[in-house]
Amino acid sequence: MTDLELNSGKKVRIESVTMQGITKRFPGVLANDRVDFDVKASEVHALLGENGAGKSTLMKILYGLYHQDSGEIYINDELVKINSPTDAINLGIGMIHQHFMLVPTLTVTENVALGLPSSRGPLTDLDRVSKRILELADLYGLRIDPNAYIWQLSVGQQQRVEIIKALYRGADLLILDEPTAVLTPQEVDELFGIMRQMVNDGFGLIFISHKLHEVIEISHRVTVLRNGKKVGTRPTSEVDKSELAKWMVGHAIDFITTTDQIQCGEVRLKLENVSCESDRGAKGLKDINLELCSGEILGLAGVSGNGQRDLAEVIVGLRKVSSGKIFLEDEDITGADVDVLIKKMLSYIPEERMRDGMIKDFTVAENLILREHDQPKYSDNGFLKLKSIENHAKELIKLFQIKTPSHKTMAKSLSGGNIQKIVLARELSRKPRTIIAAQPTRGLDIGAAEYVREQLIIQRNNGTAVLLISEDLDEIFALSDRIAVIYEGKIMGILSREDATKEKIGLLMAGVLPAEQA
Amino acid sequence: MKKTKIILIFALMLMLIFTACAQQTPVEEPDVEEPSSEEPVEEPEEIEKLSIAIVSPSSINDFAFTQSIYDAMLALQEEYGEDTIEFVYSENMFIVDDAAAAIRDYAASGYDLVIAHGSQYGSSLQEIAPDFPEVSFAWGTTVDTFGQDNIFAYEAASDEGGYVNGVMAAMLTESKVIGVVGPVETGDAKLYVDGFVEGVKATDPEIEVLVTYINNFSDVALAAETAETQIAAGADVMTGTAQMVVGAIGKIQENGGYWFGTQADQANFAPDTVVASQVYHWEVILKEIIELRSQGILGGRSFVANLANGGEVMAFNPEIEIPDDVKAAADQTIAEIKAGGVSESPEIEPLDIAIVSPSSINDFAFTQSIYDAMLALQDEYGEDTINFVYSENMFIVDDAAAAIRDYAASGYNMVIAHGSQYGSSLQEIAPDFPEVSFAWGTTVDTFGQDNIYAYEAASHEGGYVNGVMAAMLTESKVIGVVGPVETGDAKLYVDGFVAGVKATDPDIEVLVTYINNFSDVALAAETAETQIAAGADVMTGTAQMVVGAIGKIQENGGYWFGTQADQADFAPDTVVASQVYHWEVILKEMIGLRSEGTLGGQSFVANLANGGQVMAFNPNIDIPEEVMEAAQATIQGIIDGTITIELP
Amino acid sequence: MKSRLNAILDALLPLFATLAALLVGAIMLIILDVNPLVAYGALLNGAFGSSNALAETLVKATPLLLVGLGICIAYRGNVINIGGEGQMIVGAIVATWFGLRYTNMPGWLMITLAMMLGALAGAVWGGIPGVLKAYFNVNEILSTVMMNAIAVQLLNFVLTGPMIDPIQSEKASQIPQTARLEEAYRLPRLVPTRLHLGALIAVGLAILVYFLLWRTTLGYRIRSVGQNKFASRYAGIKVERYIIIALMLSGALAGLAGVTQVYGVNFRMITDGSTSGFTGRAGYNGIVAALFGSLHPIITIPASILFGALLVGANTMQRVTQVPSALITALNGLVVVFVVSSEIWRKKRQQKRLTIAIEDQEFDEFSNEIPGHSVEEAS
Amino acid sequence: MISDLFSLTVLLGIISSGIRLATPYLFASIGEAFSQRSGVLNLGVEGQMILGAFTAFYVVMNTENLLLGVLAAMGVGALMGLAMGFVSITLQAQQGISGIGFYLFGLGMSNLLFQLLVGTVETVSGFPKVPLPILSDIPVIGELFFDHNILVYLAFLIVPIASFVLNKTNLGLKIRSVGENPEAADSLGVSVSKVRYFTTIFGGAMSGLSGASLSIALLNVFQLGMTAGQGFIAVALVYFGAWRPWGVLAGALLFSLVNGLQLWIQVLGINIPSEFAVMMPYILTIFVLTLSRSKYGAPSALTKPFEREG
Repeated sequence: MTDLELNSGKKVRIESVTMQGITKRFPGVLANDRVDFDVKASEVHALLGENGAGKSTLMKILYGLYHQDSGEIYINDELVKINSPTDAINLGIGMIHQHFMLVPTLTVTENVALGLPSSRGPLTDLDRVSKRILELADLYGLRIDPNAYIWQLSVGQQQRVEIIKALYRGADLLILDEPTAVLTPQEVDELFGIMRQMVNDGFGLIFISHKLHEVIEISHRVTVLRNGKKVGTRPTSEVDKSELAKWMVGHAIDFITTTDQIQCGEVRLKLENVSCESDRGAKGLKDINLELCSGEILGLAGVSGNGQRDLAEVIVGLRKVSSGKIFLEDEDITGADVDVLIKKMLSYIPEERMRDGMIKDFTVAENLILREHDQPKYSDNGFLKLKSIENHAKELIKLFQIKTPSHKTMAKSLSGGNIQKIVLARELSRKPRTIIAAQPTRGLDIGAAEYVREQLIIQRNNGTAVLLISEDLDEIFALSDRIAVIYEGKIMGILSREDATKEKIGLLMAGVLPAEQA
Repeated sequence: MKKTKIILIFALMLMLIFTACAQQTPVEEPDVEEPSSEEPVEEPEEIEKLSIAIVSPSSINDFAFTQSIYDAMLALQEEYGEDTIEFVYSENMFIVDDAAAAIRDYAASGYDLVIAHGSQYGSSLQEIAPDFPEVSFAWGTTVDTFGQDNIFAYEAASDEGGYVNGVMAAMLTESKVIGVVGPVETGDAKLYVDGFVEGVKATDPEIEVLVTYINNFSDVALAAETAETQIAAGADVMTGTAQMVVGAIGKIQENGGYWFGTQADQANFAPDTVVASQVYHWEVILKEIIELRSQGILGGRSFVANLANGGEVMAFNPEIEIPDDVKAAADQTIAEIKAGGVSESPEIEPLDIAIVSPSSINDFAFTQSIYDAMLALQDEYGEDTINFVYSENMFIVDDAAAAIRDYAASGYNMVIAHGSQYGSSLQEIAPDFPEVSFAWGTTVDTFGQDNIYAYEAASHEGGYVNGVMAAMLTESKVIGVVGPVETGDAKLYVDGFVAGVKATDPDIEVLVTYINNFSDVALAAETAETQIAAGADVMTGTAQMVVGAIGKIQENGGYWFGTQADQADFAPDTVVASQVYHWEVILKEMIGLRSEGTLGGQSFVANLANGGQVMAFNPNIDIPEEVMEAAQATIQGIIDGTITIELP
Repeated sequence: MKSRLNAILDALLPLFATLAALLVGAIMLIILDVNPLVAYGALLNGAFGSSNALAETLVKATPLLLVGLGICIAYRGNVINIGGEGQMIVGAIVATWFGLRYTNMPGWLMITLAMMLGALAGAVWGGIPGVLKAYFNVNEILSTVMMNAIAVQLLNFVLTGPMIDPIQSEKASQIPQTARLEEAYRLPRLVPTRLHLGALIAVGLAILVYFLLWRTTLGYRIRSVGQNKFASRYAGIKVERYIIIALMLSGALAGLAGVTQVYGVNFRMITDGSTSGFTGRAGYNGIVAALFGSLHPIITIPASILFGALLVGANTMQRVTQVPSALITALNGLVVVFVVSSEIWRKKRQQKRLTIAIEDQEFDEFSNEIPGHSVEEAS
Repeated sequence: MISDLFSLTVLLGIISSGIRLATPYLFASIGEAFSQRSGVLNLGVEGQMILGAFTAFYVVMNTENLLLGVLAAMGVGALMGLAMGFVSITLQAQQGISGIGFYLFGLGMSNLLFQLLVGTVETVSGFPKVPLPILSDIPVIGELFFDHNILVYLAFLIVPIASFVLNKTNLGLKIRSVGENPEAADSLGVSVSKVRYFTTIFGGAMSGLSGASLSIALLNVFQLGMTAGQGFIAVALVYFGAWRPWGVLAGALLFSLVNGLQLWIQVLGINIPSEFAVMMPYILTIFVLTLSRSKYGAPSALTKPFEREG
């Protein structure tokens, strides 16, 4: 048996991987239904599909984290059995998970060395590992400090650690599970550069995404999954965006943008020379001055980790201001508590919704009143009004099309997209006067993302002030009336949409001021 | 060794349970409850003709074990007639395999009853008996019928005759040294010797009893040699068991001493030497067996030959003139044994006593003291009279209350609440059970209720004595005290101790540390270390965690004074003296009152004067004479009231 | 129908686990030469065999339930309160002091005030670890363990000194106990046994705690803080405050348990120098009872009774069979281990039911929304 | 009187008390630190300790072989650890509570076996003091630090070893990662349950050793319930030490030194009620931790069972 040879550690370079008729059933859910998929050396094969389409499941089977109920996997046309990640690693398969599989309290080197035999027997050989990391980093342009702790790294850097981990283990087939979902445009470009170089070196890459333009940009072939079934496989050169979208969603989609220009109203939110400290060595904010008017969407562009999060938190009262003043509707709210600001109809869609925006072990209904649970509408002298909470939930479930068995279901048992919908439904349904929306479409599939954008535009048209923090420049350009750029905690400039070009914004995001641009 | 045994027994028990489960289901157990001796059989009843076979390990005229069964057969024949009782025997069957073959052979050839007269034959019998369901087997000397309904078991309470012999021997010896020659320390022989020794000691504890087991049943020369040795060591009266003792009898005869026999009447052998013999009359047992058989019961019961049922008889040698007082004592002892107790204690009704106590019965301290007292009571009155149960580790007052109530409700005559914290509960419970006596310790409060006794120990008295001795023994003039929580009995003892020290030498520094914990042995040890570092060379302490402290003072070569239990066993080279509680003294008073109809309402104090507290001096330690004298003087002073203890 | 059966099976799970543990215990009993049937018969009889036995079981269950309710609250707030023993003690000390200090009050008034004071004292004792955790990041397991040790020394101190029964202080033996509360101050008995009003109060509080946790904003916030600190802060909840409140409520209920032990059972405080002499280990056993009850205040009621029955019955068993009490302790340990271990079956089945429920729902929706498979053919 | 506290004798006395008292804590806490670093909270330390103490005592009493006693105690502790591991890793039971169960079981069993097999309190000859050559001749310090029995040295030696294992070996790397992010470790082929089984078994063995250090090295005696809650303190010290061996050492020494101090306070007759003296180590431990504001958090996956989905 050749698979014996493969499993016994005799490394064969992967020329092709073929998955045939893969079926995987979870209790009650058919996650993969007779899916065929293959990838060859020196190509990027994109796996496209909406959330819950079965992309990740299929790849976890390939990586040995799940076991298929039926179906076979062949490497170089030989049948293999992959029972665990160890098997996959030994076969030369590496996986970059959507949620990084890194131990935050360990260094880069330690994370890479974890689980590997050491040349020094029971002792770690971290020096050797870190030397090799630097070699690999050099080879593929993955700049990284081997001695840094993971928690000190940006998301993009963490992803590089993940790639290095796979490369270090001698992977020549790499599965990238939604690698761009958490990256800035620049980081995406960098990643694509790395991917291209790897393809040139003979790697096979599986690129999972639901972002059409990225798929078109990077992949050689694309396979679309929907509802656990394969819709089809095509060479990327033969398909276009709208066709793929139709495959994915099952019906055609119109991409929306704001076209009309609405007159700015009164100033809803004003920041005067606001500075703050940040967590764990990040930069914080320095002398931010910003005005947000009613009836406008102010897009805040910037590379991840340049203070966007701190800015949002300072405004909504989650972070202390070290100097400067913040006014909401002309009232000084510097240092005000979160609950006070909630009552002033300030809505906040946090960036990390799973962590900050909802409570997994609460029911859908309870999550839908998270920020308003003590408002008279839902509570009366400290007692919850269960009936009106229930009605509220039922209403929003219908309105925002949240897929849940009932309002009493625990949020944790819903899919990621639906959990996001709960947060959005809660924040947008309360007729806010000001909205801070941090990466509101991140992690959503096309349909849902368009829906959210639509909602933001409706809010703006109704006179709400919207601060849209996004690292997706397309989104910024599609929605914003004005665009501000943040870099290292400072506002580099604010441009109207007419004046803004991707080039100008891009340079500001890189920290280059207009004066220098010339 | 003992512990390994227990483990083995556990394993065995498990196996036994499984085998028992496997076997017991089909077999109907014969009803053992039926009284086996409804009436003494005077007139032999008419029975069917019976053929009996005996298999026994030694010779029928061994003057001992085998002869006893042979004689019994002759007696039976005499009673029922030779026509009715027909018997054969295989003697000297010391090889168990041969004996098994013999037993099987007899059974197969139609004998009605096969007597396997040797405890070593048991396992053979267990195999053979089921094959011959029509045949009765009898196995001696043991009590085990293997649950088979065609095996009878029989044994002798040879300790009874041994005791009688012992009493007489004690009175006859002039040298105060008695010799005993035994074969192997087991079974019937051990039982006899132990009973003998007990009888001697009960009569005169000063007498030295030399017991030698020669680990052999037949080496007459060795038995003779043993007797010589004992005689040389001063023995003038001797006894012994098994067939080889004839050698010993010869020697004591040569030396003009006395011999006490067992198993067979040995007077014929040495008429001028053998004073009395315990003789087995197995025919008493065999008659019962025969009768049962005639009723169709083939086995499944066990019998004990003893003085009361005539299976054992004391045969006094008429050739020897036994002094009247000796004879009288012997008769009295026999009568007492027959009546069911050798004790001189007053007759009391059987009592069910329950103890509830806060720590474990082997805590080496407070709870153990009451448990030991109960054992002493049982020893004295007999287990039939004093039946006791206990609930230990009742540190939760509430649980203790439940236990007390439960015992009272389930018919116990006396419930002892051995913990001062139980008082409050007792006060509530007692009125609900006016027929039950309660005892509450350690306190003096009966709550004015007439069914509560209160008892406490004047532990400051022993503390004071310890203190006096400690003050005299310390060289560094620093004494350490480790206490648990500053309250109750512990506080009383410590205060008494300090008073004793100060009364002897006011300059001595006494370091008292309460660690506020009853179980932290390590902290007690560390406290001791600290006090030793601060100069203490003599220490005391109370409660169970002090074992840690004792270890430390021992390491440092100092002295320790104990309380609550005799701690000398624990550190023989360190513990000078211990104050020991003898609650049985108090309990006996209560029991006595109860038998007179007084159920409570009195309080008692165990103290040095009434023997409820005893100072146990460690014989292993050479206590300087002046210290010993001071201690005795102090005890005397406390008892007669010339010393009063000033407590803070 | 099926879901009800499932619910019943879930509720009986601890019972099955207990039986399994007793089965292991049977082997030990056999080794000790005790007939397990006789022993367990005695256990059952001791726990439920008569009205008195039943009453004892309920008396035992009362502090377990009260402490357990506190554990339910603390656990929902994601704080682990191992300090029930200490909180019971200080609650009882304060309430007892009050009851002895002020005489000639109407009974109901004194009982009410004493309970409030005891609860308050427990709340303070629980609040200290709360403050330390919320503002100084001191782990509450460490601080509550330490607070227990401090409380017991406090108990030893007051019962041998300031609060000792005046009668005792004059005697040489000096039993460390307070004077008895006057007759009028005692919790009324429900039936002619030791069963007192405290049991009813505890059940009432269980319902109250249920309402508190799921029907009030306070409960909502405690649960929110317990589940997700970040989201709670985002929801405008002052996380530190609710950590403290959760521990204080937990402490208050434990304090109350201490009060009922004094006012309902013993009418005075007595110590043997360790925590458990007064509390009867209820501070620890309450945690077990709460977990038997899946940290749900209502289910904690039968769970406390089950555990109380086990403790009471086991004592009876020891009395009847005369096995060493150490066996009982070991047996209790086995029961606890078996019951927590059995939880996995409940979890597994719940998971299964949940996914089935979602599947049904989702497939219905999908079949409505998705227009056939035409696209697939297009490729 | 208080000035007496600052004399050399007292100072030395406190330090030597501290060293001895810390010994059992060190063993048990280091073991517990390992199991907590891998994500398993074992509250059954007390039960493992006392059963270990009994086992060591019983074996030494019968065989007089000290090494065998130590090994047997560790074996029994390891067995308890294995059971704890099975319950909390394989059956995913609530760790805190199953720990309490194992505590009760250990307490009961040790008591039961003691009653059946030994019956009364006895001493054994345990590990003798081994003065270290040369070092023990140093005045003052020599006696203080280099004249103890071998288990005391071992307890202190184990701290750097444990620190080294955690930080410098593959095993340590696995333990740390499994306790922080078991999913990540799993994805790299590290068996989460194997690592956790290892640490709980190791932790149990160390608790057993801790018990042995009491019964055959420091005290040479077994008495019912003799661990007296030390197992729980040992768990608390792990939190104090922020899951780091050196931190555990600091906690154990602090607690034990203050305990030694309070004993001296009583011995010197400084006039405070003994109850308050006994409280001191507890209060001070909380106090120090309050002021020090540890920057380290608990292992993220502590008490959380791991199960790969699907």
